[in-house]
Amino acid sequence: MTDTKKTALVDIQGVSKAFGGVHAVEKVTLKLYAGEVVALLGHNGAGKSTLMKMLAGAYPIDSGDIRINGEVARIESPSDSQRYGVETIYQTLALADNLDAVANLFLGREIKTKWGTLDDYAMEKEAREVFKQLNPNFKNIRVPVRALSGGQRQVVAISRALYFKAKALVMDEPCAALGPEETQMVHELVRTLKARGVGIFLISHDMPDVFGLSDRLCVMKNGKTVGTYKTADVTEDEVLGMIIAGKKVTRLPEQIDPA
Amino acid sequence: MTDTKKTALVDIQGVSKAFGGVHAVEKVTLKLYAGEVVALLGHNGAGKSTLMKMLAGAYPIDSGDIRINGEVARIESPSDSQRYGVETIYQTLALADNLDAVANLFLGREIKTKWGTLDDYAMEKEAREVFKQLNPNFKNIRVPVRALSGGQRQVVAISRALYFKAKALVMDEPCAALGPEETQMVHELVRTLKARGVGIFLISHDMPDVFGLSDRLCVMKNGKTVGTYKTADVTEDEVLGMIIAGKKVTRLPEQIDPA
Amino acid sequence: QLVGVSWSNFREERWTTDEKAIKDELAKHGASYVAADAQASPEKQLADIDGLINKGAKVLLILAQDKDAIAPALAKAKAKGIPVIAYDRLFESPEVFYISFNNKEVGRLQAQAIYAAMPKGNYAMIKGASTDPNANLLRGGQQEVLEAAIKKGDIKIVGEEYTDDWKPEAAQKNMEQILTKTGGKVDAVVSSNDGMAGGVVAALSSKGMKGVPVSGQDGDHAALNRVALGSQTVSVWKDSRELGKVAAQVAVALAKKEKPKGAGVFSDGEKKVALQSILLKPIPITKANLDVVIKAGWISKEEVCKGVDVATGPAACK
Amino acid sequence: MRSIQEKFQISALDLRLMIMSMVLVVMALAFHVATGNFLSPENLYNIAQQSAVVGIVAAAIGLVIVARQIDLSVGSVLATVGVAIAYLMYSKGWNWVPASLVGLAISLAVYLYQGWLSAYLGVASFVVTLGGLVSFRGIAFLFSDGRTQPISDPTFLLIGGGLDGAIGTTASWTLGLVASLVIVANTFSRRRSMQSHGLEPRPVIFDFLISGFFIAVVLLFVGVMCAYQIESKTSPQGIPNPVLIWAVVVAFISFIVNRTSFGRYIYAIGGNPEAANLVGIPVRWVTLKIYLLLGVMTTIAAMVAISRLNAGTASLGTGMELYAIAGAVIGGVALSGGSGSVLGTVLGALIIQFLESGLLLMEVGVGQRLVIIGQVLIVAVVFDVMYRRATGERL
Amino acid sequence: MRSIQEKFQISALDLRLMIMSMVLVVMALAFHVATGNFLSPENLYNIAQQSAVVGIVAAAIGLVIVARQIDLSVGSVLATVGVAIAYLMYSKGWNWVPASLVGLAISLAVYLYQGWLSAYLGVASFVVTLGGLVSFRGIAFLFSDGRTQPISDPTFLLIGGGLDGAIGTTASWTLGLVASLVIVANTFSRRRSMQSHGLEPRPVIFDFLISGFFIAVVLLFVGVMCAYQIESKTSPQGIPNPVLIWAVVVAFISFIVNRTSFGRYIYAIGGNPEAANLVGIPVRWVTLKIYLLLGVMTTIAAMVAISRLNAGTASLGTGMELYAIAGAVIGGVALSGGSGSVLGTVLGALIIQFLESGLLLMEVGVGQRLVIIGQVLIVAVVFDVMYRRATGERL
Ligand SMILES: Nc1ncnc2c1ncn2[C@@H]1O[C@H](COP(=O)(O)OP(=O)(O)OP(=O)(O)O)[C@@H](O)[C@H]1O
Ligand SMILES: Nc1ncnc2c1ncn2[C@@H]1O[C@H](COP(=O)(O)OP(=O)(O)OP(=O)(O)O)[C@@H](O)[C@H]1O
Ligand SMILES: O[C@@H]1[C@@H](O)[C@H](O)OC[C@H]1O
Ligand SMILES: [Mg+2]
Ligand SMILES: [Mg+2]
Repeated sequence: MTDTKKTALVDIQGVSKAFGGVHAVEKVTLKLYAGEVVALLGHNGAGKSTLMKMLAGAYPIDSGDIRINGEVARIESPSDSQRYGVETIYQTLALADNLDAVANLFLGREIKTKWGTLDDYAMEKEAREVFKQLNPNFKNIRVPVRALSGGQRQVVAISRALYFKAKALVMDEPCAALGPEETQMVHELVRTLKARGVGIFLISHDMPDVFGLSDRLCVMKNGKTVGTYKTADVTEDEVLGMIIAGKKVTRLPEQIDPA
Repeated sequence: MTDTKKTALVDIQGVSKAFGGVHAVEKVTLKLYAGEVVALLGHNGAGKSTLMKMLAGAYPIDSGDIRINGEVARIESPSDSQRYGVETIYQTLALADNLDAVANLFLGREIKTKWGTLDDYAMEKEAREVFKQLNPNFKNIRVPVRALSGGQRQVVAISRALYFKAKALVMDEPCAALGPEETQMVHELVRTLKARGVGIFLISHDMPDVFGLSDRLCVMKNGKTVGTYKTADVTEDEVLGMIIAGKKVTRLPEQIDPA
Repeated sequence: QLVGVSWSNFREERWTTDEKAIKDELAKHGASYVAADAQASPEKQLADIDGLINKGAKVLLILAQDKDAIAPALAKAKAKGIPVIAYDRLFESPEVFYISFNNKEVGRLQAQAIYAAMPKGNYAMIKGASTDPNANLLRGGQQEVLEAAIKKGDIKIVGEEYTDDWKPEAAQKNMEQILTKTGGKVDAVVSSNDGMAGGVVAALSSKGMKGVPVSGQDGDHAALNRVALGSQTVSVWKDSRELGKVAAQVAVALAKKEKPKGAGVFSDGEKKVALQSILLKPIPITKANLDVVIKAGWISKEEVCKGVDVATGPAACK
Repeated sequence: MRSIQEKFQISALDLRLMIMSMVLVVMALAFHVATGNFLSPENLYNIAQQSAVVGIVAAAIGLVIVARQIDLSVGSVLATVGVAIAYLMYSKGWNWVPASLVGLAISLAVYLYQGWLSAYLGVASFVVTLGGLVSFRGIAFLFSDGRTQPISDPTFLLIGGGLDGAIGTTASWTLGLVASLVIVANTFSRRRSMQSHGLEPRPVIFDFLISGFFIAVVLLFVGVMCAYQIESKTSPQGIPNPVLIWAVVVAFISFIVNRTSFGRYIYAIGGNPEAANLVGIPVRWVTLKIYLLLGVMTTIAAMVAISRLNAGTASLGTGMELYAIAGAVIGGVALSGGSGSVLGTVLGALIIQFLESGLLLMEVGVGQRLVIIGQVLIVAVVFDVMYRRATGERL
Repeated sequence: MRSIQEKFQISALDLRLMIMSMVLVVMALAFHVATGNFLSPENLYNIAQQSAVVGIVAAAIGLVIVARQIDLSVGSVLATVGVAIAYLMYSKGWNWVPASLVGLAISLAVYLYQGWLSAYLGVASFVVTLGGLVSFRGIAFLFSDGRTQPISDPTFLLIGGGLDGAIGTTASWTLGLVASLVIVANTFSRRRSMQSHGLEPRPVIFDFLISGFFIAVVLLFVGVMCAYQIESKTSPQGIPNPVLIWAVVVAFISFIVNRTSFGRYIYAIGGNPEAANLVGIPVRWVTLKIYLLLGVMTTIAAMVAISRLNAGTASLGTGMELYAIAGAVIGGVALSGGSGSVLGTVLGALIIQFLESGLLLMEVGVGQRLVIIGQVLIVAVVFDVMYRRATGERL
């Protein structure tokens, strides 16, 4: 099963992380292929965010390896991870509250004029377009993001990750604060990206999201994986059983790689 | 219609609030009766949180009145609001990141020993019980909440509001970060509270939540109310139409007070 | 014999010279030296003295930051039977041995030299730190000399400022403001030490005012050079090598419970307490007697005469 | 490492204190080897006494910093209060008690004003107290007209230590034993309380070791103080009064921090002022109270300071703000607010004084001495930082 | 009020600057009424010159504070660098250029060290630079052996102003005009750029008023500087060199802040260091660069300072850290990081100097003067706070 011809875009191998006595992530193995959406589920505190933060370079890995395109990746900081083509939407959003939405969108990768100085208006123009795609009501993009509503902030964070062409995308509960319209737009975006060959890790507690978008799903409990399956093969009840009781689905083989 | 014998628990009358040029809330009128759940919906940035923050005493009201049990309430600070029996779960959670979950749970209303000193162990014991109700996996309650997962933090915030017997409860997207099991438990809690006669404002983007829990629902768009209806009378599509296009449901009368 | 020295601070240039003189002289007598720097804090000076006593000092030499706040240290020394020398700055307590230059006298010499150069006109007085008792002693001496001329109306004091911590930059700013206030009508400046004189001269020269008499004290090398160049009139030289040497000798004598040679009685302080004392004579150094400092080996001729035009310069530079 | 910490429920705070204590011990040993008499009772007695004024202020200013405020004015206020008390006693012939009460009133008025500006009006405390740093120095100067006000009242002089300003051996040992008993009683009552609430206390042996350690420190300290005898006196000194006062202040502030809601609110405000407000804490009033508490402690510190100096001078406490803040920060109080402990400020104040004393005894030149003091201050904190990095703690 | 602000797109920052300018104007008028010659060209010329050293340092330290760091060592470093340059020139007979370069190297080394400790090792910058405050004062002392190092090189002395240290009327007016042209060109290019990106620029009249205001300030300043003539000279002074240097420094730092990613990262780090890191900004490296920039500016400030004083002394810049930080904070830099502007630091430095000069001219006694300075510092900020409260801004 583990021997497919394609190499995985992201290959997480036996990765662990402990905070003091808390084993947040324990020997987790998970793969992501290009053009695939893998959902990551689990109870609160199961270790989903921690696992993804290691991929994003926000936490150092205690043990285990992450391979990207088949090679062991040295991810020691978020910019390392970005260099490997991984973009991350953090659950905490990671916005500089004192800067406006435009500045946040381009933070770390500003548009420059031909003299190498910041091109504020070019950025503003681009930003307006990007935000419009997700939330047409979002107009106050020139005030500090501290003054934005919860959903508007999340729109900024999502736009950040989408704007920069990623090979792999980590979305940690991207729709948690979004309204129905905005959520719909994010769904469409995910489909577009998938079609373009981007691999996506999607953390979500929302079953419709998971079943509507993901190709495979992986459930975690107390830091360990319960199982990884093709989304189409399992039922919502089986997934809930895995999340809550940690019950593996025995009628099916696990699906470590896509079919 | 507006003339019922019971007086409303909370009666928001023509309340407005602007931030600079942004009219976040404009002349909103809304009532909440004891034992009732009123859902508040709207696109991101519609003004839901701002409206509730005025009720909670976090923002001063620009114009309009809030009556509690029929009398105009002077709410100038969060503690005023608490004194009127209103508890609020903020979208931003409002936790002191440097304190642990126990300290946060009791913050502002600590349990004291007979000498008036803090009774840490009594608080710890109570806290364990409260948290267990919402998330059985939540054990590290003695580390700073900064180190908790998104959902664990939300559990702390919810517990805060539930622990102190409120007459009216404001829940601003309480389940946004919660897993399915935790969400289920919150639903049950809402029902219990409702049965006890507590009035609840529930802000949520999740249609199943709204339809499963609320008696009436109110939709906001760009700071104004689109309409207020009995939840049982409207369909999900009608609600989405109100949220996205601001389309009033004309086939029904508005339901400013419960039937 | 261990001699403990408690310095109030090392901000003025002279103290390094004093220190070296004391060290050298003690070495000659086979005594050793231990010191502390209170960094201008009376509290720290107390702690320092505790430390020196603990270290086993047999005699204490104290340059007091605050003449009154030094009392607890004296009490402690007395309890331990350790003799105390008041170095340069006076504090009045009967057991104390006072070694200094007469500060009033320094003030007088400064004023005399300026008065000689400019017997009539507008005077600016740049005083020392308001926290240093010497500042008022100096100002007092200056007043004695100028009093008559002021009464007569020959001299008018158009500006008078204390200087935060004797800082040259502060003196410079104060001088600039006095010049603004008077529209540049200042004919002479009585500055209480050389560091501040430096600030004053910088302020004057930036207004193109040359030849205004300026005083100072300490014989700072930079100041002596200014005297040679003509931008400063006088630096009252207190040969601190001599002061240090005498102090060291007295310290050694006291440690051996001997009576120091050449001691007189001083009772001219605020409280008129009679003290054993040795007072050295300060010498005003002007263009005319620059050779005195050179001959004394205080400073080299090159340093004094740096940048001086040999033709028009003072005799000492010829 | 971390799992041991977890197992024995040592908090990050305790660990930090242990590291600082270790730094202190290492410094003491190093200085003793270098000078031969650093660890003499006399020197330790001196150091304890010399640290008291800064220590008292540091303990209170620690709370201010925990609440995300700062106080730069403390040295100047100390001078104003000190000069006022000394002035009333010396120039007006008042008894020390009413004079000190007036000093307290002045201090409270000053901090009421500054606290009101920062807490209620919302002016950054840095600006308010920077203004205060300048203004109150001026007021101290005006009070005394720049003149030092000597103090001779023998009772008042006891406050500052000095020849007779210590409590003697009997009282010292009694106090030491009482303190030890309190520690034991505390540990027991904590265990009982945990059990009665159905929580499992940590292993007995561990509680035993911890309280044993603290008792040992207390008794050792008393022992040293009782080993120092001034030559001209017939009996040893015992605990000097300034240190006793410092200890009472620290115990009092510890109590506030650990056992009262007020203390908890200080930390909550420091951690997230907005959340504290939303939760219903009267943020401004709590902040004002912190300033008033600082006012009380500053008065006490001023009394000790002028009594030690036998005089009130307008230059009293110059630069003390930096020392006090440094003491707090070195002891683990974060300038960004929300974390720190009172015991830490004690260690911080001691580290600073160890350094100054040790270097004095070592006969280094003025310039070199400054260079070393500055760098060792940094090193004292580097240990702590490196340890935390090694264990992966992200504070 | 707020809706006007919204309409004309005046940022909160601009408003803050306007209020501070108003405070400055009111102070100037009040002092002029009280003294009769505060607004004389001579006095304004003096003030401009006296503010330059603190102003240069405040501009750079403002950036440090925006990034949530602090620097207490700047006065001591200034002394070390100043003494080193003066020593090389006076005692070693070096030319001023190599001497200054060595000074720069020292300053960079010092800040590399301090920056490394804070940014890479993670020691709180307060502790690092407090250590530096003590250590580098010691090093300045060692360098000079406690002696004043006079400076006589006539070229070098031009840097500090003085008799011939101004650029004269022709050059001043030329510069004033060039600056005005730059302002106009800037406004135009901004409008063009907005239009080309399909954004609607604000009303022309408004741009006109704003740039008109700035041009008026520039020309007025040049006019005043050109109105001052030293009696013994044949022509008026024009802009003094220290002020010119200050202006260049401010322009340079403004450019960094507004036009480069480096500048933007400084604000992002100050606003939320964790987010900045997650977003891929090399937080530590950016922080280190800020310190190095401060190192360059400190060298420049040191050169101006010793040139103005005609000497390097070990006590140079004592207490300057507080003045520089105060200048930045009064000018609107928040100590909690993430907000502030360079122009604000200019106003802050000027407010402080206005006060000192004005009070000196008024011949108030030392004590009173301190009291007033302290309180006016607070008042300067109170206006701003009250205004923001009235408009409901929550910063
Ligand atoms: N403190 C503030 N300062 C300025 N503008 C604000 C502030 N708080 C909210 N706003 C603005 O007011 C509007 C309403 O915000 P609010 O948070 O009430 O929206 P919401 O309906 O809760 O949205 P969401 O579903 O995203 O949480 C938004 O446009 C927001 O940008
Ligand atoms: N920085 C940290 N320090 C200490 N413990 C941490 C830290 N971050 C996370 N943890 C702990 O690790 C565990 C896993 O947390 P994580 O955030 O990965 O959960 P999650 O699966 O993302 O949960 P949620 O659905 O609530 O977001 C939790 O018990 C949490 O308390
Ligand atoms: O020599 C002077 C000394 O007497 C005084 O006390 O302090 C300043 C010095 O210049
Ligand atoms: Mg998570
Ligand atoms: Mg909201």
